[in-house]
Amino acid sequence: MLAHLPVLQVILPLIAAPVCILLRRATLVWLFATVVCVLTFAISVVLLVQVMGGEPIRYELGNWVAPWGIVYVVDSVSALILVIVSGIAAVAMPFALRSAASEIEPDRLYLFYTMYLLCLAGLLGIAITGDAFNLFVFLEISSLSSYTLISLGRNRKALHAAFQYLVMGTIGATLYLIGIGLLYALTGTLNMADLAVRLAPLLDSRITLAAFGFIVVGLGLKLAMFPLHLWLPNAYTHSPSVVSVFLAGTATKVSLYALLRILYDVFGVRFDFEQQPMSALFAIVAVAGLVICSLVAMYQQNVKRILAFSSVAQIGYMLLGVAFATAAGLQASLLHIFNHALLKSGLFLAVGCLVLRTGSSQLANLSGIAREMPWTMAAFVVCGLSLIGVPATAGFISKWYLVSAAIEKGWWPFAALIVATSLLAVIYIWRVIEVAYFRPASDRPAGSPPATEAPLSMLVPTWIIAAANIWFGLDASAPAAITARAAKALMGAGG
Amino acid sequence: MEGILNIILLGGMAVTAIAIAKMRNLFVVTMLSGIYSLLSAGIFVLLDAVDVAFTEAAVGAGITTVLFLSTLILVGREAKPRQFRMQAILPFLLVLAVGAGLIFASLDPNMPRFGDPNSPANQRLAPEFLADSVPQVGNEAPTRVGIPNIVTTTLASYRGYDTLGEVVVIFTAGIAVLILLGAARRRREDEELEGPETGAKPEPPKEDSRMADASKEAPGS
Amino acid sequence: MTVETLLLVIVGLPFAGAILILMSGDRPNQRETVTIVTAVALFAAVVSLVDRVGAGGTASVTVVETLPGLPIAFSVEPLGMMFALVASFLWIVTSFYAIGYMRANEEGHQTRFYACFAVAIGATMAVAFAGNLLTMFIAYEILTLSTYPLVTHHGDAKSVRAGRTYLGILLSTSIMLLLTGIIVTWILAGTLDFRPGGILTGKAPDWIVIVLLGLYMYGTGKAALMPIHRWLPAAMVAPTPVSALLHAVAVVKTGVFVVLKVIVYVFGIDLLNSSGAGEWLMWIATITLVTASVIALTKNNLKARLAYSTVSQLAYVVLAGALATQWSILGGSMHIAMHAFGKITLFFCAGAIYTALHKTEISDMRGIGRLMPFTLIAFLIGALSVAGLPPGGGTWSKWYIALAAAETKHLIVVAALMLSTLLNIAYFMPIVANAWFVPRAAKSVGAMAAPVEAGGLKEAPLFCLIPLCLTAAGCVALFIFAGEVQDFLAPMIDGLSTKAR
Amino acid sequence: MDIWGQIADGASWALLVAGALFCMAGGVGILRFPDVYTRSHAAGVVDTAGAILILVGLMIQAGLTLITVKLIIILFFLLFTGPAATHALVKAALSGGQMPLTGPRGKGE
Amino acid sequence: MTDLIIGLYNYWIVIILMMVGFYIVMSRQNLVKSLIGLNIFQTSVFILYITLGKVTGGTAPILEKGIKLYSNPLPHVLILTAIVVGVSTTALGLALVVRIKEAYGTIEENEINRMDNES
Amino acid sequence: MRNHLVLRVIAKLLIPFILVFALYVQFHGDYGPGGGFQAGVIFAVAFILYALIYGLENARRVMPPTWLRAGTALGVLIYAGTGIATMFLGGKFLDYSRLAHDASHGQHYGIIAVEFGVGLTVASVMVTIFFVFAGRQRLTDEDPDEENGA
Amino acid sequence: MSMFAAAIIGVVVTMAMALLRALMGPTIYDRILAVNTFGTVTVLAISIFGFLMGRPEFLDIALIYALINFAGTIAVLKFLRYGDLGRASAEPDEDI
Repeated sequence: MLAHLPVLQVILPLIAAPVCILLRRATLVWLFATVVCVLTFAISVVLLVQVMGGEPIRYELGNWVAPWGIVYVVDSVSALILVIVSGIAAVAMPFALRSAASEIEPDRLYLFYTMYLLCLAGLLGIAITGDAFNLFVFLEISSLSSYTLISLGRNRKALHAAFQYLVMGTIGATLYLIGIGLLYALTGTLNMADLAVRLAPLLDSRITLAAFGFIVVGLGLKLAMFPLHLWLPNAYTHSPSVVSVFLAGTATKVSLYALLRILYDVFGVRFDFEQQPMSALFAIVAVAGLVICSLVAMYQQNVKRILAFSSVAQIGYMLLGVAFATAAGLQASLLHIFNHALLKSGLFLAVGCLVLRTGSSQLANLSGIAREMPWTMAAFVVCGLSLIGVPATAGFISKWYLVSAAIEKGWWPFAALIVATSLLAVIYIWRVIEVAYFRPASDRPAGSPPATEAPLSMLVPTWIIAAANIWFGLDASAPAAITARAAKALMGAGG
Repeated sequence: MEGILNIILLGGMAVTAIAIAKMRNLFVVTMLSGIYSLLSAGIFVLLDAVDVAFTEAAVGAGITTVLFLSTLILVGREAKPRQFRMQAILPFLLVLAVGAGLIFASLDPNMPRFGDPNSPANQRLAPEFLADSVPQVGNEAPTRVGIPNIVTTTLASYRGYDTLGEVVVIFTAGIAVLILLGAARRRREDEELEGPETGAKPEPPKEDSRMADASKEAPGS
Repeated sequence: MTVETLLLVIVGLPFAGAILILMSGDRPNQRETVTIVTAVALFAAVVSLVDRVGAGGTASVTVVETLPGLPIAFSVEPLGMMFALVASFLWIVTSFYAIGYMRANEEGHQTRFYACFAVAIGATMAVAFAGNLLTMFIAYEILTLSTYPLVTHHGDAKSVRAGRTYLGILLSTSIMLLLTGIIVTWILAGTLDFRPGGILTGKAPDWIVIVLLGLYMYGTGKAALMPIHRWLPAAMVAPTPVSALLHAVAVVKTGVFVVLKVIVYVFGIDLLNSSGAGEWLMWIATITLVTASVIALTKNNLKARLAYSTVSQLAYVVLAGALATQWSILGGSMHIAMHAFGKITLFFCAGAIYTALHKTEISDMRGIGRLMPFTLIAFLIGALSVAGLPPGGGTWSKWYIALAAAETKHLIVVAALMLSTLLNIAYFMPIVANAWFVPRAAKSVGAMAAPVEAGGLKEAPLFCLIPLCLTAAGCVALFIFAGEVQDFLAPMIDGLSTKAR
Repeated sequence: MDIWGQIADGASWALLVAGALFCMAGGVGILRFPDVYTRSHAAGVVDTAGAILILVGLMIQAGLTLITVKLIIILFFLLFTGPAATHALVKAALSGGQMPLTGPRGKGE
Repeated sequence: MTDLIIGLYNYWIVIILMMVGFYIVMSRQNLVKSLIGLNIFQTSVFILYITLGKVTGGTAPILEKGIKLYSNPLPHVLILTAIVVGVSTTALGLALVVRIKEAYGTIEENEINRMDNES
Repeated sequence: MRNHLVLRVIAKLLIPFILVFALYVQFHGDYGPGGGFQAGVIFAVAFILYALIYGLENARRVMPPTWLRAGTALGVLIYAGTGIATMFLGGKFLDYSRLAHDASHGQHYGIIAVEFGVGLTVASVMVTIFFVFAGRQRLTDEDPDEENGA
Repeated sequence: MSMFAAAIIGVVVTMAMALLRALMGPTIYDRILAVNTFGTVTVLAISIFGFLMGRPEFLDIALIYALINFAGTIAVLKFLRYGDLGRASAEPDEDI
């Protein structure tokens, strides 16, 4: 069965989803889904270990040889993403038991878990596939399920946010499809490796350039690259807490991964950064996103919204690393994908606890909440510090690598900028901490019920993530080794 | 003959699309999009994509129209007129950018001409599919599926995994609609929660917090 | 227990204490017992470390390898040991004082206070024994964050604003400048370890060294070099024990400690001299120390005056580093200890006056010497020490710094030092003089007629009084036993330069 | 057989062309007639006469095969859909307030 | 020139359709119309793909004796999948529209935005 | 002319025929245009027609939503299950060649199974969606003040 | 030119005219009428096209068009008549 792990990775949640429909009982479904998520995580870890120990794993679906059939490729990059996605899914599941039950009607709960598994399967499928069109299919599975998951928020704004996301997401996917179509017109193939080979002599073609543009913009929409991020804040703000946790930790990262895959494995480094000014473009987009969204985040009144804008800003860091066009920069980006997944899902987990007990994520409702929910807020602080990039937290490691990469590249102003924008993060995270710790509970709007500490089933996942933030801040050798290898693999693949 | 039909039908599609853009009555728009679907299905037939035409007819003209009608009953038929705003410039520019990108690509000499049998797309993988002789891993001789309809073969076997994905997509859509609208009784939480701030209802506290009141401790006690 | 374990215990002890304090949150007596016990245990541990290692010994321990070549590690060297000794001793004293002060003034959030205090001390220990720049940076940031709740202790708008200034300046300078400097160092030198003689020699051109020095000096916001000294006066809103922590025990001392440590172990004084990087720093330090003294003179609020005095005194240490001779480093290192004792005495006195009489403005303090004789005597000793006059320990440290300035023929600096001493006298002595020799204004008598006790004394509680007497005695002791301190630091001074001797 | 084939071809020709002409005539009517009621007459021509003629023409070409069966079914569908739709539409138009241009108020067609 | 017009005719139409569809979506008016715009947008991509697979003189890729030249089946397969994705998206979008109408009382984008901003 | 009567009669005639046609498309998909997806849609159209003519309640009685839900899930499971089965037979996922001794036959069986899964899911989902939408209308209609959505 | 080509031209011209009417309106009813005719004509066109291409088994497509057209028309009519697709048209004295 070990040889089938790549496909089981995706198929397991995929099959589990319809089984959930048949099971129907919410608790039963939850239990089943949790087991599936944990198993999926276990598989991804095994895959990662296998990949780190040797060559990339290829799995031909239907046993058809690669350019004709669809092939799964697990290398260090995709294995890392798989671990992130399935790990966060697994951690969020226990959390969902109470959180989802409080935000979603009981008779829809089993459908919710079904959707969750589908979304997981879709994201995993994107991360593992070696076929450009198969990527589109799984992109759509994950997108459709995330639209639905987001729309389950109890505020009516969730519906509108989901609809906007649906429109933007579909446009993004369709633009991607156009790009792939143009590449297909040019080369007649869909397999990424084959595309790279056959595209190599055609890099000067305008079609290549147009396809490149469409794919970058299309995936840029999905990953909320700066001017294309408009769907994200609303979507993350109004969705149910668990969904925010899961999507914030994984969705944009998987899309970014897809973009990296295409950029490095299909077009190749030479095309991206020598023929095309991608460095400059990404740098501009990244910096603009970083600065503007950080500033906007400072003025939000809703914690989830603060975090959502911060997510867009953080994507700027990831793109900045890519913009350096060096292995070090890429490694920094990948590290930040990993670390940001940890810290942002941790933050959303903590907010989920707050929402469960106070019914709101408005700042005004959280005055002095730290006294009633000390553990939750402590986790929030840990993850918040990680977001800022305070040493001994995971976020610091990625900042460290980013700054090193910037300096190594000689882009001093960017190094300064990375550091300066961390300070903006200080401000918006600190606003929350200040309200929660240093304002009296009497500042809350009248009629707010008293809160108590979140239940263990939610605290434990939150603290697992918070502890992971510290652990990977203290001992980052494992992620550093994996990302170093992954970055080398990506850079090498393009020649 | 085919070329002429192709031109007429495609022209018809363009005209229909523009008309849809201008219409405000949603019912009419739905009807026109039905025509649009029929036209595109016609083109698919012309371009030898019978399976696609089959699907487009069934889905585009059939199911989608019925769905739109069902929706219109619930949301009303008339779209409100829009006065011109400066913001309307931005989408227009975006649209122009997308169009320009495609025109830019299309003018490349590498862009395969209509029906060109030697285009890369028709030379790379298609021959093996059409000859029904695609190699399998570890097999010396290519495996034959032996079904005449190559589209079915490709769909279900060579790229069977895509189709599994497709089934899952439609499954997802079904579940999604169930979640969104499949209520046994009418729910009112949307209406209830129209206030300025909403969210989940907090659970009532189960027990008094041990650390609830650290601030009131008396010093020196 | 091996030395390595002891080192870890020293760093870990305050954190463990903090957790225990949190756990005994609703039982004040137990909480404060825990604080005192931890403090005493910590001091004992540091002393035993000094005992074990001896003045010249070294030891190091790696906790975890964060990244390849970048461990979180602790090591022992004389400067750090001295700093740890001072800080851990003063923690005991401050704890007693805090118990008295906090109870007497009925402050809230006391559990948070003690816990954060313990964490801050733990971070200080970690800074003192940090084996490399990364570890030091992490500890530095923990210190910043753990003291934020202390600064905003009262939670009112004013203290929140002060807290924001505090956090904003310290975090932003440390992240923007210090971190950048560390990363640049890492890229240039390939290591972040502290090594005698520095790690940058021959690794970078002079202009980079100059820039780098700027990054470190201004990155270490806790050293309060002008113009980033704003946080220090702002933080005066906090309760007095916190001010003591900020000014004497941990925070600013950490700042200047980092400055010295970086100069000694990262740059090396040879590099500093050869590259000319010390030159501009010297001028800035000089300007800071004079300007801050002048500002101090204009303040009527006692704590504000003390705060600017601290800014000025810190500049001495930075100046000592900038002069970069063996004498100056010796003087600077000693000044850390000297100023710590002197300034903590002054703050304790200020707090005692506030506790007993609820006075904060200097102009209101006329004639209180009769009411609080012990406090005022302690104040006098502290002031003398800070000003650098016998019988205060500060005499020696200032002497060495001035000697170094003269040795390097910076006569203007020598003059500035003289001027500063005069200014010190000018802003401290009137307080003492007024308290003893000017009769109380009738208005203020009326205001405090009731609490005056039978014997005419109105001292602060014993918990406050004893610590301040102790520290005052410490000032005198340091004056007398300055030679021991010098011997203690000798190994470091010997290792300073490869050229000299 | 040959002669029958030619006759069949001839018949098909005639039927197909006639059907096409009917369709076009109906199309012209749909386009040119003044109001919805008159246009519905023209549409009826396409729906019935055009469809019947063309499909029968095709049936002759197909002979007695499955194809003819399918064609019959198609015809059946068209024949049912067209008039029913036209009828209902006219009713709806009437109740929707559309006045016929001339003549008395009719009951649909 | 004729080559550019006739040889690429399908692409031109595809581009027009794409722009029209995209414009309908981007002008953010009625939600139902947005969905129809999305449909048009997607259909244009379908035509692009299918055009790529057409071989002049070829016939539908259903093997039959005596026929040599077939069109390329691969784009057909891809587009079948894409159509399904399209209809799924439409169904989900319509369900959302219905819910939005129930919650907001309108399906005009600008009115909804206004209501969102008010609360 | 009572059209509804005519409609009902015709529908009664037509619907079985449509179902047969759907089956034809389903299993003739190997030889002509069509396949699981198209067949599923036609199947769904038959039920939609039934619902349109006989009303939603009756249609629900004929095809209970629970069955539909099960059908949706089963279709996917059949598809994926075929793949899993090939895995247990020693092949890779979806390697139908393992389903019979002869690769070609195996492929054929596999495709039939898989297409059946597609058809089942598509038909169930399409009918479900229509039922849900149409059902929503009834709920709304009974509550006239919902019209303004307040 | 074969007879199929001749027929298909006529049919396509009709399609164009119906399309024009559908676009021009002016009333909803005109459009529905045109759409309906358009559907019918498309079915015819596809049927003929199968013969034209020599592969009349594609008639399946025409068949499904007709079927869909039928169902679609009923849906539209119910929409216009009742504004409700789920209602049974069984009430007495009702005609469609």
